[in-house]
Amino acid sequence: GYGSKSDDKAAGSPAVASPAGDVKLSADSVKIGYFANLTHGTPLVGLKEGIFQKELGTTQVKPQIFNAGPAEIEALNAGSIDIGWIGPSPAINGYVQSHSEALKIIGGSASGGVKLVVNPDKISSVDDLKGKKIATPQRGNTQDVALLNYLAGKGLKVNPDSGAGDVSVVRTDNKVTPDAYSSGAIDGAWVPEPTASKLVTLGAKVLLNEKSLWPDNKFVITNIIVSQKFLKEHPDVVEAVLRGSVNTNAFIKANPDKAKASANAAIKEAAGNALDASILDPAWQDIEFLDDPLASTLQSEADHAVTAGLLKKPDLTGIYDLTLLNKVLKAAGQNAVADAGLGTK
Amino acid sequence: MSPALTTSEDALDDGALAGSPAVRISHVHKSFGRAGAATHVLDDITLDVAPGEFVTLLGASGCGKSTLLNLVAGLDKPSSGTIEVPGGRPSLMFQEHALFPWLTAGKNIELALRLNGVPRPERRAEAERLLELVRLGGSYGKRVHELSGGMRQRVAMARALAQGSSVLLMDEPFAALDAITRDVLHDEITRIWAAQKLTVLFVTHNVREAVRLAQRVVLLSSRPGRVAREWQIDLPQPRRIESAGVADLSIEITEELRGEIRRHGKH
Amino acid sequence: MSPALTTSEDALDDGALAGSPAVRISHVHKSFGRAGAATHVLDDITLDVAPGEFVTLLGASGCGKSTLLNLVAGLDKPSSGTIEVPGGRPSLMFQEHALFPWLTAGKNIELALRLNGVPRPERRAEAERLLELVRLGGSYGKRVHELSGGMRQRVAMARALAQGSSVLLMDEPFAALDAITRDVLHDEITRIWAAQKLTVLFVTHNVREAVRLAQRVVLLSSRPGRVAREWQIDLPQPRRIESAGVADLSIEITEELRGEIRRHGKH
Amino acid sequence: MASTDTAPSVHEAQVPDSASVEAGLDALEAVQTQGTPLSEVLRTKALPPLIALLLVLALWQGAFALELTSSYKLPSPGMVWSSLVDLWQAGTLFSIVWTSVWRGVAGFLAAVAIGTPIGLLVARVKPVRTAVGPILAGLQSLPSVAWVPAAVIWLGINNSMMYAVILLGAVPSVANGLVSGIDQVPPLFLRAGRTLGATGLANARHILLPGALPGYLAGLKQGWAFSWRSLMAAELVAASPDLGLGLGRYLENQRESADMSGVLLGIILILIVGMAIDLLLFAPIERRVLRNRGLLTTNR
Amino acid sequence: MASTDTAPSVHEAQVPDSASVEAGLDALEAVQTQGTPLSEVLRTKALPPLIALLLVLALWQGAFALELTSSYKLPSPGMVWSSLVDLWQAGTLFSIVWTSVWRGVAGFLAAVAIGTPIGLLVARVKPVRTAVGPILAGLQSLPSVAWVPAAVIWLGINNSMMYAVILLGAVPSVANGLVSGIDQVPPLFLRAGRTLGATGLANARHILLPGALPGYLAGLKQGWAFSWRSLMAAELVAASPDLGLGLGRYLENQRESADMSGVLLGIILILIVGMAIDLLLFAPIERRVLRNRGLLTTNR
Ligand SMILES: Nc1ncnc2c1ncn2[C@@H]1O[C@H](COP(=O)(O)OP(=O)(O)OP(=O)(O)O)[C@@H](O)[C@H]1O
Ligand SMILES: Nc1ncnc2c1ncn2[C@@H]1O[C@H](COP(=O)(O)OP(=O)(O)OP(=O)(O)O)[C@@H](O)[C@H]1O
Ligand SMILES: [Mg+2]
Ligand SMILES: [Mg+2]
Repeated sequence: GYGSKSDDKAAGSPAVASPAGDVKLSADSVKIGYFANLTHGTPLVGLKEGIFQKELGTTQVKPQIFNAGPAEIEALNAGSIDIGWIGPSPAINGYVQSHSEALKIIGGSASGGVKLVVNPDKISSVDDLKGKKIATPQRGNTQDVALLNYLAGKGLKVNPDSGAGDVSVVRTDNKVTPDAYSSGAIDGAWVPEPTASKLVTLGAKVLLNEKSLWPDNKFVITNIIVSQKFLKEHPDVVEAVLRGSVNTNAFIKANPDKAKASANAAIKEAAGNALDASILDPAWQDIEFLDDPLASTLQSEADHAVTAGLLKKPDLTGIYDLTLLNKVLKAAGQNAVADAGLGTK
Repeated sequence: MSPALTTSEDALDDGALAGSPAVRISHVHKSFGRAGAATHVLDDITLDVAPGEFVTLLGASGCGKSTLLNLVAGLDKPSSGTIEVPGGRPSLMFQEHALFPWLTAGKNIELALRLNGVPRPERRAEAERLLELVRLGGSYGKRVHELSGGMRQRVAMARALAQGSSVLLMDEPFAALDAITRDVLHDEITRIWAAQKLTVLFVTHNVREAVRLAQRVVLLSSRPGRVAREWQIDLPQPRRIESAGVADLSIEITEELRGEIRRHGKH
Repeated sequence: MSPALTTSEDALDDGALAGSPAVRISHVHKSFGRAGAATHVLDDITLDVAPGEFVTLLGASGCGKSTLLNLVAGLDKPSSGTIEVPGGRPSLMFQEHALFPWLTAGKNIELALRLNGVPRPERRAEAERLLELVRLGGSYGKRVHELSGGMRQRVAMARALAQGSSVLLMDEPFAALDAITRDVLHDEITRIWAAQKLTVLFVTHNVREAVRLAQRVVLLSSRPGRVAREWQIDLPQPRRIESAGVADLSIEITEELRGEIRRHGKH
Repeated sequence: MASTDTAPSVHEAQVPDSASVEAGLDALEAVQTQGTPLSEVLRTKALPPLIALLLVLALWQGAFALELTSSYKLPSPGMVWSSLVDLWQAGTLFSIVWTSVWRGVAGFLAAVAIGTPIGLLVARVKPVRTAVGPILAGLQSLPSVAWVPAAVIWLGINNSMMYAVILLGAVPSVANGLVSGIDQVPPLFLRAGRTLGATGLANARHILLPGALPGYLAGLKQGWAFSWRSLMAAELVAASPDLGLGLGRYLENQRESADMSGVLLGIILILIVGMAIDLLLFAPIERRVLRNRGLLTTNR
Repeated sequence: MASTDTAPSVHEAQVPDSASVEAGLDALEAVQTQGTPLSEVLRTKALPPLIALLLVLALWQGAFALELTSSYKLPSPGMVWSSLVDLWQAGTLFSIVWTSVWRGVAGFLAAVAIGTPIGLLVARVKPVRTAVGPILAGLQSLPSVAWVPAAVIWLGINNSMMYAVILLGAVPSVANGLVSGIDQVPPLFLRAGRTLGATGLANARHILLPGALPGYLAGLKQGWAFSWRSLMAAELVAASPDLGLGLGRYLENQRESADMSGVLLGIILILIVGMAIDLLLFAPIERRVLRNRGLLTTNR
């Protein structure tokens, strides 16, 4: 009957309420924004497992789930979230457009998880790309920049605004991309997980894994940002969240399968449906969770965007504030991370 | 009443006897509303109108004259009884002018002509002729809201004539007209009726007008409407509304009407 | 015409002389439309109606009677000239009934009472009294579309009376009524007029009706509308529409009207 | 031709052949009105929608059975049904529907309360009309998604943001509906109201609003559609426990997980809510208004 | 009270004090109609919108100058202006606007062509009404974004997908407008049409459509709003070089780069298009229809 399969409410909520409640932080609550998406595995797992809450004590976590970067940036500007996990290009845009006022990147979260997948019937090698239609999620987003940069490297010209050129770049929402692929509207896509793996289940082949283009096979896909106001007013809360993030990443590394299940459960909770194993497994495997924001790759991505004509030369100086992260890492006995000269002066 | 029937009336009577009236109303009942709270308006009306006959309907306000005309025009269904109009859908001139406000006076008439199958090149001239007939030459381009009450009625009459049906139903066509204009139109309608051999069923409140125009006057009673009495009018045409013959008969009919109304109390 | 003025008329004349007519129309012109294609409807109309006077307006169809009434009611602005109604906004009964279709007959009257400041508990009874007056007792709950043409006119008349203004403008209020009902209402309106000392400006096409009711008959000419002639009616009240006095005067006025219309050719 | 097409059979015979299709339709329409028994009501009112429903289901199942396309693109009615059963058993069905409906109705009512005076002013005060009229039209054609960033920045992600987006979508529509309703009120009624002494608010209350009611109602229906659609757009922006899970969010979630039967279920639920509001709220009011004015003589 | 509120001054003096505000408004309305000189036209037609515009700009600049919030949340009018200048200098302004306007207008015209016969059928054939009427209402309240995935699956990312989304948004609106317009046609006109012998198509052409025109026009305006909004939604979801860059896409691009002045520019451009369509297309038609029927006696 009605509600006969509803979850036990207690079982659905984070396991641990608060530790012995020794420290009381300066804020009653902290609003955290993220996507219900595999590249946001850190908050998914950390919140599900109660790792953040443990660090925050009596300070309550208020999660807010977004579909897209712009909305999350807008929410940060409006004060609807304090801390957010987000991709590099919305972080850059949010920082630059606010004249360095709105946000800081205070840590990294994930690397990798982006692939160029293509229709094997139409494209078997990079040389076949010419004249084909390749999708990216948004004009000027990380994957869009990466594709244009890659094509330029292969001598293929594309108009950055319209996407027309030797290769037609079709900017389409990740949600629509699988539909577009199966209807034949696109011949391939440069997309993050899990969209890439979804396309693979539809018969597409992976032509290229983006990380192979980067030094050490690492490039930033998810950052942690904070509103500058919140950082100034509640550094203790931010530090606690970072501690939670570092602990979560360690937890994921230590228990990959448990973390995967936990992330999938969090996705089911947020979006109502879990990912199929055929999509989840390859996607999860390709994403690396780490604390280092890989600052130098951010700078390169911005440079690529400028070269491609998608961005005016941005001044990223001061976008990072890794003091708290390094403090946390030091306490955990790990090495400090670098801000590639883009830190606060 | 003298038996001075005109030849045309003889022909009509023959037609009626031959069993082919232009309008045959048999045992018609009409009530409005749901079973419980129904208003019984018409009760067992039986009336034949011979082809070419001019019949006027008289009756108190609210007795069901318009309802009967609507039934004959096929706009409403009798609750019981049958109505036959073998000559096809009659022309009807409504009590409320019913001109289309999105068309000019002339275009209203042209629409009737068009639906009557008059070819395009002739319509304009015909519409202007009809407007001239109702003494509205030069009002072709006027919008309905730019016409006075009486002018609207006259355009509506012109439109009814444009329909070109052999049976013409008219619901108080001259109520809003001054005596002089009305006299002129009386002459016109009599002329057209005779010339085109129309069958006319004409509702009016003006007893003199009824006598002036009709070959037969039918008086309806009220609540429910029944045929109370009929008069054959044998005065020779052309008649004058001021004539003594018309006046005398009018007084007789008015008396009868007064009696009818009194019988049903205040309504 | 005999100088048998009634006392009330004496008083009226005094009032008029004292410079306080109930309606003062001075040199009013009215034309419709833009400069080039304007229709000139009213031309230099000057007319005073004394308080408590009953004036009927006669004229050919389309001569501008309704236009003049609208101007007096303040619904339209004269192109030039002035109109003064010192007693406040007059009651107006429109030529087209103008009942609100979203209200029942009774509620239409109650709305007028309400806007006239009658307190709620009295409205219902007053509305039913007024309906009774126009011989429509029992039609309180009827919707406008459920009334016959004549019934609508009578409800509109009741609503005009409900407005309770001392100046009453009526535009062919009895055009759609049978002779008997009209006679009854003639008596009623005369009674109310005398009892409530109303000032009435009354448009009609029926010359006998005009003579039956009025203290003064004003004849308008056509195209443009001008005051062609006036008659003081000195017949004693109560009058009967069939009386010889009314008939004689009517014939005289009709002749004059005919002359007016002929002078302006076919319209 | 409900009200006029009830000619006796003698007339019916004169309908020209060329219009026989229409005549057939006319005949279908000419339903007896007096003392309709229950079976008759069911036959004329319940049967046509039922047939429509069955037809759609049959076509759908047919397309599925013929394997016109793969089942993840077009799931069968049965698959959608089982999604519904899942939702039912999870106990969230009512809360999902209720969250959205409640928010939509509250926003719509607020839009009516705000849009009505605006509509009155725009319709009756000429400078306001020239100044504000086109802005209303422009606002109406501004997609709700365009407002979302601004609303989020100014108001944050909460219920007030949702209501702001709904209002911006629905108020112009309600106001425009009233304006065009008022424009259609025959001037005779306005003049009659004036002679009765109705000015200012009394005029609005007793003459303008009831006179404009049929057109206003049409505007309200469109206003509801705009409210509902704007709400769906607003729900897409962000999910948070404070906001609850509404239909728009549910649909988006299903889309994200590429669950086609869930997507279809979402669409169907949204459709059903739209239909229910129309059938339960607007249709009876509309019918009553039309009937009272004699614009509707047969019963529907 | 354009048409009725022109009482001579003697009457004016009797307006009770309590309604003085309204009376003031009335006085503002009572504009002389005959032989208005150009300066007068400018004063009454151009001035109010201009004042409204200046007022908005002043408030905006004021809010900016007072630093109610940081400039990246609320850019100044000047910043938006320079975004416009950028767009102009890049030479893409017209192509962006034109791409969307052309697509929107074409889709809207198609929606009219499809929605009109549907509206006629629904309004006049009773079984169709009971079966299809509520579905139309439901479809109307279905957000366009809900259609996009289905449209992409079946049609791909191209213009037909865009048109499909526009049609699904606008057809129900146009049809519903026509239905409510037809419902409001006084039965007297239907009966008059019938006695004139107008049946079938002739009835639709000569009586129903012209009689329903004022309500139909209101439906068309709403239909345009739906077309335009649906188009924006469709443009947001997918951009491909074949499709060109439209206004919706431009807005989304600006949003993605978190460029608030670009976002505001996008909103303003969309607003201007909506207002332009209203002022240039609908307003004159509407005015003409109303004037021809005597529903509008003064010139607006
Ligand atoms: N649609 C309706 N619903 C209910 N009652 C109606 C309807 N139409 C007419 N009636 C009633 O039927 C009666 C006759 O109306 P009808 O219009 O036929 O009168 P009439 O003889 O034409 O009167 P008049 O001379 O005043 O025009 C009236 O009492 C009226 O109230
Ligand atoms: N709004 C208008 N625009 C243009 N012309 C108008 C308008 N209103 C009235 N007219 C014209 O003014 C003249 C007088 O109209 P009015 O309605 O006053 O006549 P009337 O004397 O009341 O006639 P009737 O006895 O037929 O009702 C007519 O010729 C009419 O065409
Ligand atoms: Mg009648
Ligand atoms: Mg008149």
